Amino acid sequence: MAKVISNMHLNEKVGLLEVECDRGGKPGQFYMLRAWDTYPLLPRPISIFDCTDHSIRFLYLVVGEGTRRLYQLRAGDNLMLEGPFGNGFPELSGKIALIGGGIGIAPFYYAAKQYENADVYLGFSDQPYLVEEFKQVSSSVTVDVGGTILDTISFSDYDHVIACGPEGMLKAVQAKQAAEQTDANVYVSLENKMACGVGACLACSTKHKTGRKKTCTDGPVFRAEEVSFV
Amino acid sequence: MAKVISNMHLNEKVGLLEVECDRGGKPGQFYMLRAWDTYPLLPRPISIFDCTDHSIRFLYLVVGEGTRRLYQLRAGDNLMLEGPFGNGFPELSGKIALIGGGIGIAPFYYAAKQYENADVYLGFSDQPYLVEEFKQVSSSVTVDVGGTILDTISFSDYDHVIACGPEGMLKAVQAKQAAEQTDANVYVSLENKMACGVGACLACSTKHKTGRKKTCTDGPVFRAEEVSFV
Amino acid sequence: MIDLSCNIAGISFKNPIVMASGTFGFGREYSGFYDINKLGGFVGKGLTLQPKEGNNGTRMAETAAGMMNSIGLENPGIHAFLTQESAYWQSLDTVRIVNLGGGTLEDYRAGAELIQEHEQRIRKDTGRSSIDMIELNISCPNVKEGGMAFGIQTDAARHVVRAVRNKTSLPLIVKLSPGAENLAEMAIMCEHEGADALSLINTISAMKIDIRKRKSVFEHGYAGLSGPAIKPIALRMVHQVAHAVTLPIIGMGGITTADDVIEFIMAGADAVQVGTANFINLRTGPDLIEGVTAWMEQEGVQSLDEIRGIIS
Amino acid sequence: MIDLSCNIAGISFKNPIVMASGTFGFGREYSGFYDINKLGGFVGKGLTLQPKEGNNGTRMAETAAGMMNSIGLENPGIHAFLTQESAYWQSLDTVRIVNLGGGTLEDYRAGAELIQEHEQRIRKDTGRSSIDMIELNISCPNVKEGGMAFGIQTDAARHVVRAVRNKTSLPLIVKLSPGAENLAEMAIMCEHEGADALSLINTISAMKIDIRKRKSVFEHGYAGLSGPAIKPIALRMVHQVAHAVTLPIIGMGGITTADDVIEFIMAGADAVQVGTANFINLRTGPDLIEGVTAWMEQEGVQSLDEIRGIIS
Ligand SMILES: Cc1cc2nc3c(=O)[nH]c(=O)nc-3n(C[C@H](O)[C@H](O)[C@H](O)COP(=O)(O)OP(=O)(O)OC[C@H]3O[C@@H](n4cnc5c(N)ncnc54)[C@H](O)[C@@H]3O)c2cc1C
Ligand SMILES: Cc1cc2nc3c(=O)[nH]c(=O)nc-3n(C[C@H](O)[C@H](O)[C@H](O)COP(=O)(O)OP(=O)(O)OC[C@H]3O[C@@H](n4cnc5c(N)ncnc54)[C@H](O)[C@@H]3O)c2cc1C
Ligand SMILES: Cc1cc2nc3c(=O)[nH]c(=O)nc-3n(C[C@H](O)[C@H](O)[C@H](O)COP(=O)(O)O)c2cc1C
Ligand SMILES: Cc1cc2nc3c(=O)[nH]c(=O)nc-3n(C[C@H](O)[C@H](O)[C@H](O)COP(=O)(O)O)c2cc1C
Ligand code: FES
Ligand code: FES
Repeated sequence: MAKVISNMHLNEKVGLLEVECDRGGKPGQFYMLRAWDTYPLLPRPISIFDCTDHSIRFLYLVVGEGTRRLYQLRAGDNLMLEGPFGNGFPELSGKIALIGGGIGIAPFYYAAKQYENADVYLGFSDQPYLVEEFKQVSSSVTVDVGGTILDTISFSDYDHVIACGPEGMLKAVQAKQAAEQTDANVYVSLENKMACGVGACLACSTKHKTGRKKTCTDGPVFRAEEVSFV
Repeated sequence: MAKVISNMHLNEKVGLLEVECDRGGKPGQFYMLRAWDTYPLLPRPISIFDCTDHSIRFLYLVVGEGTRRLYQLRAGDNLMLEGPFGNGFPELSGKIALIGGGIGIAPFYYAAKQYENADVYLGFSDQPYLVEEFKQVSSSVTVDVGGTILDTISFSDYDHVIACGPEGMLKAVQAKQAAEQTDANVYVSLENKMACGVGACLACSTKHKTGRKKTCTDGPVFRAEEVSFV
Repeated sequence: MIDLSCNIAGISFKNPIVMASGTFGFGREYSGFYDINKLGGFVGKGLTLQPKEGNNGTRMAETAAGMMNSIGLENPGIHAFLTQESAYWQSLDTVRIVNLGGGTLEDYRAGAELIQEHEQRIRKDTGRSSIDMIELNISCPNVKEGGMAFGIQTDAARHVVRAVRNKTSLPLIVKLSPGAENLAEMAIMCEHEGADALSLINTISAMKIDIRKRKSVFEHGYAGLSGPAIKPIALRMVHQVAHAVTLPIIGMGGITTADDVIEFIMAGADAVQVGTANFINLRTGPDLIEGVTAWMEQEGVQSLDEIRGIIS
Repeated sequence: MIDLSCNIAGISFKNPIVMASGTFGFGREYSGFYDINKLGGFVGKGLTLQPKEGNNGTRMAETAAGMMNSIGLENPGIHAFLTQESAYWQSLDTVRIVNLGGGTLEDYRAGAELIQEHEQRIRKDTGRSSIDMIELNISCPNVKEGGMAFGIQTDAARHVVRAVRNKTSLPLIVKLSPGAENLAEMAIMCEHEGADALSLINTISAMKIDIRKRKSVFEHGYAGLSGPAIKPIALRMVHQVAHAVTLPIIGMGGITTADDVIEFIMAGADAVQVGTANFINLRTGPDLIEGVTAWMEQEGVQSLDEIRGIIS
């Protein structure tokens, strides 16, 4: 059980939830959240947006029943929290690009705070949010609204590229990596439906070029070239 | 949809809910309440405690999931409300005894307001509540805590007796009626599990000496001598 | 123009929303809340030749996203029904379906005969019908006398379907039980025996124990499970049966939203029935009609034929 | 002193809480969260002779109070399992059960043989066991190759049970499918063929349609339903089977609370398995053990024998 510290509504669909929790985690890791009794049945995986010694923040987009309930939380409410789960982003040095599409920007605030030299690219379909906050953790924040954020980036300018966003965007990242024939290490963070979150159920298992991988424990962060998108 | 005006917690298990509603009703009638999306599945039958042209009050005891959710409602929340349902108490004149056991006191506040000459008997298992309010609508309010309220009453002193409470109490009422060989008309208000509330499903059908009756539409108020308790 | 209508066994329905047997009384019960003539149709409470008191004890209990019932076919008997409800049913402008249950083969046969004679006479005398179709319930799991056995084994069911088919000229829907040993085989048998349509599923046999009393909650041990909990199972069975026969199918089991209706139609149902959802929201009938219409508008679907059975 | 232990086919369980196949990995996955040696036991992910990639596309979807899965028996194959997990399983102090699946009779037979040989050798070499029991899964609804057929018809199942029984000296649990045409008959057959215990139910075949895409959500059309939604059905089936045979029974299907466990025991189960609830709360195992203990204390029940099968 964890207590809600605050739940800020950034717009009608996006919220930033802060909860009491001292379990921390690495950038790119996620928690399983449950803010309801019986419906929906399962907890929901949400990335760490930011964390301190005694609190974690989650940035979420309302897409269905579970996230709708997150949106309704008020300060003082309780929720169940398990984690941190997943491999998280690798420790990297050199020049890094962090590319978030839509709610896929969520893990990159904490990441930008930790990497020394990371440029942040944020792609929004309409109203952008949290841009000022991102500017406080990265000296280079590029925002695109309604276009394709990928077009503004050359992977070859970077040693490492990490992308998170809708599957279409991640496919485009893979294609771009191939097209640019870049030396940059390109990573993607996947979002598969999960049940257990701990590697026990194989609900999140997906095809990779080296065989099947579990997104929850082998990932969610993978080398882009290894993923087999269908 | 109806809006919650207030929800007063009388103790840790009992609440008094006031909602906006102009559908009114007679004493002894009930509404089907639903203050949740999907769980529990069905609405819950709750008697009219009191009503005005634009609001209804419900007195409820928390016994399970549905009533627990009623308890959590806050002013401004929405709930679904269908009714009024059921026959309600008959129109009576003469001397009337209204006997409530536990949460069975709920329908008698509104009833005492409407009957000219009604004595109210309230049986509580521990802490009594709302006694002062009852005194404002009846000149004779007898309270029993932890005992058997029935023992303090002689049915023969009345033209009409109406009882509502746990099944054990209603059986005792029936037995007392027979034992006293009284001329008083004795009524009981039954609480059967209900699904539809409108006479369509037969979930609430119970044996009476004159055949099966639906508690939701033929009742919930019946002549005591006609009920076949099992 | 969006067209919600459908035709099953020569009977035309304004829309595919039909209220399920046992959850809609004989229609009257909901007529105070909305105009039930808006519905595609409704099925009356299950009837038997003799009046039935039904089961004692607890008749209803909730489960996770479902409910169990053990009404035990309480009903006034066919004769009383025909006497009391005929005039009301005649006054209605929606498809009126009688649900016929029974304990023995002879009950079923005699019941069908009674309905047939009554309907023939009334049509002759008044020029108007009171009953459009018969739904044969071979699957009520609550009756001790053997009602269940008919729904389980194809050969046992065959006798009932044949007997009733021989006694009625009304379009005959056979209502299948999810407890059938072999559902596809059962459906094919019904087709062979001259059923005009199939409906499914009836409730699923289930159990609940009161651990405090150390007793089954229901008098007969088991009771029938319905509601959203069973929807994925019902949908699978409708899909299976739709692929086994060419008969029209009325699908049901847990339908509560317009999306649920569309799922059943896509799985191959011609129309749907709605039971437990009436208890969740007594205006479910008109809400679903509105919801399906809205979905069709939004998706540019003119007729449900465009999506019916689209799932291979 | 409250005694939670039970004995099934000569194997003693500390308590009746066993984690179900496919929901508990090979045990390791939950060992970081609590001491899994507290459990009565656990069943590993279903194994087949050859490694299996499992199904493509969506593998999981939620339903009202339930979930559907179509994992398709992804597993490393029996050989890899034995190589990789034996040492870990040997180190555990809880009942370790292998779940054996298969596409053909020959797969089952060869799989059972492989396990038998390995276990014999390891016991001889180290003096310690790694596997306590085999649970034979004749009922996985997700495998196209025929895994389902075995679970449905008694005669088809008989061959598998017999083949595996002949190849193993480990206690043999047969896991029944809710899709069996005749569950009681299936159970009796297993008893005749020398099974040591029965477990039930596996997931129920179900369907979900993505109405926007106009496609089944799952690659193979149907998928298996589990979770609280199916509990009343599972409980009824456990009760039915407990009355058909004298074999010990491990009941499952939707168990999430201690009260659920008690219901299954009262219906006749010797122990229970818990699947989907692990996903709802990953500490469900210890929570249930605590909950059942608390219930027994409160009710003055010293041993579960006092209430086992108390429902007639
Ligand atoms: C590792 C990981 C990290 C994530 N981080 C975030 C984050 O920081 N912020 C955020 O807003 N979202 C994040 N998501 C996506 C988020 O989990 C889903 O949007 C959410 O589960 C949807 O639940 P729902 O009940 O609102 O929607 P519904 O559509 O009602 O959910 C139905 C089912 O689909 C699953 N589901 C639906 N969409 C997704 C999805 N995109 N990914 C995984 N499962 C899904 C749900 O878990 C549920 O089982 C993350 C997903 C993963 C796997
Ligand atoms: C005509 C009528 C009037 C009522 N008036 C009041 C009232 O004014 N105040 C009040 O507190 N209670 C009243 N009750 C009882 C109230 O309906 C139940 O306490 C309530 O339904 C319990 O729901 P739950 O989810 O909290 O409990 P649960 O025990 O979780 O309910 C489980 C199931 O049992 C049913 N149920 C449980 N207890 C009862 C009961 N005593 N009567 C009917 N169904 C029950 C529920 O509807 C539900 O289906 C009335 C009941 C009836 C029939
Ligand atoms: C209270 C109740 C009574 C029922 N009575 C009958 C009946 O008399 N005859 C019948 O064929 N089906 C009966 N049924 C089954 C329903 O018609 C329907 O097949 C089943 O409930 C599944 O649909 P649902 O999930 O929409 O309720 C009854 C169901 C309920 C809940
Ligand atoms: C994700 C998942 C995977 C499963 N895999 C297997 C399996 O490999 N072998 C098996 O016999 N049962 C398998 N099952 C069935 C469960 O063991 C159990 O029988 C079923 O889920 C019902 O129990 P529950 O409602 O507690 O989950 C699986 C269930 C789930 C949810
Ligand atoms: S979510 Fe269960 S294995 Fe990944
Ligand atoms: S509750 Fe349905 S008939 Fe009374």
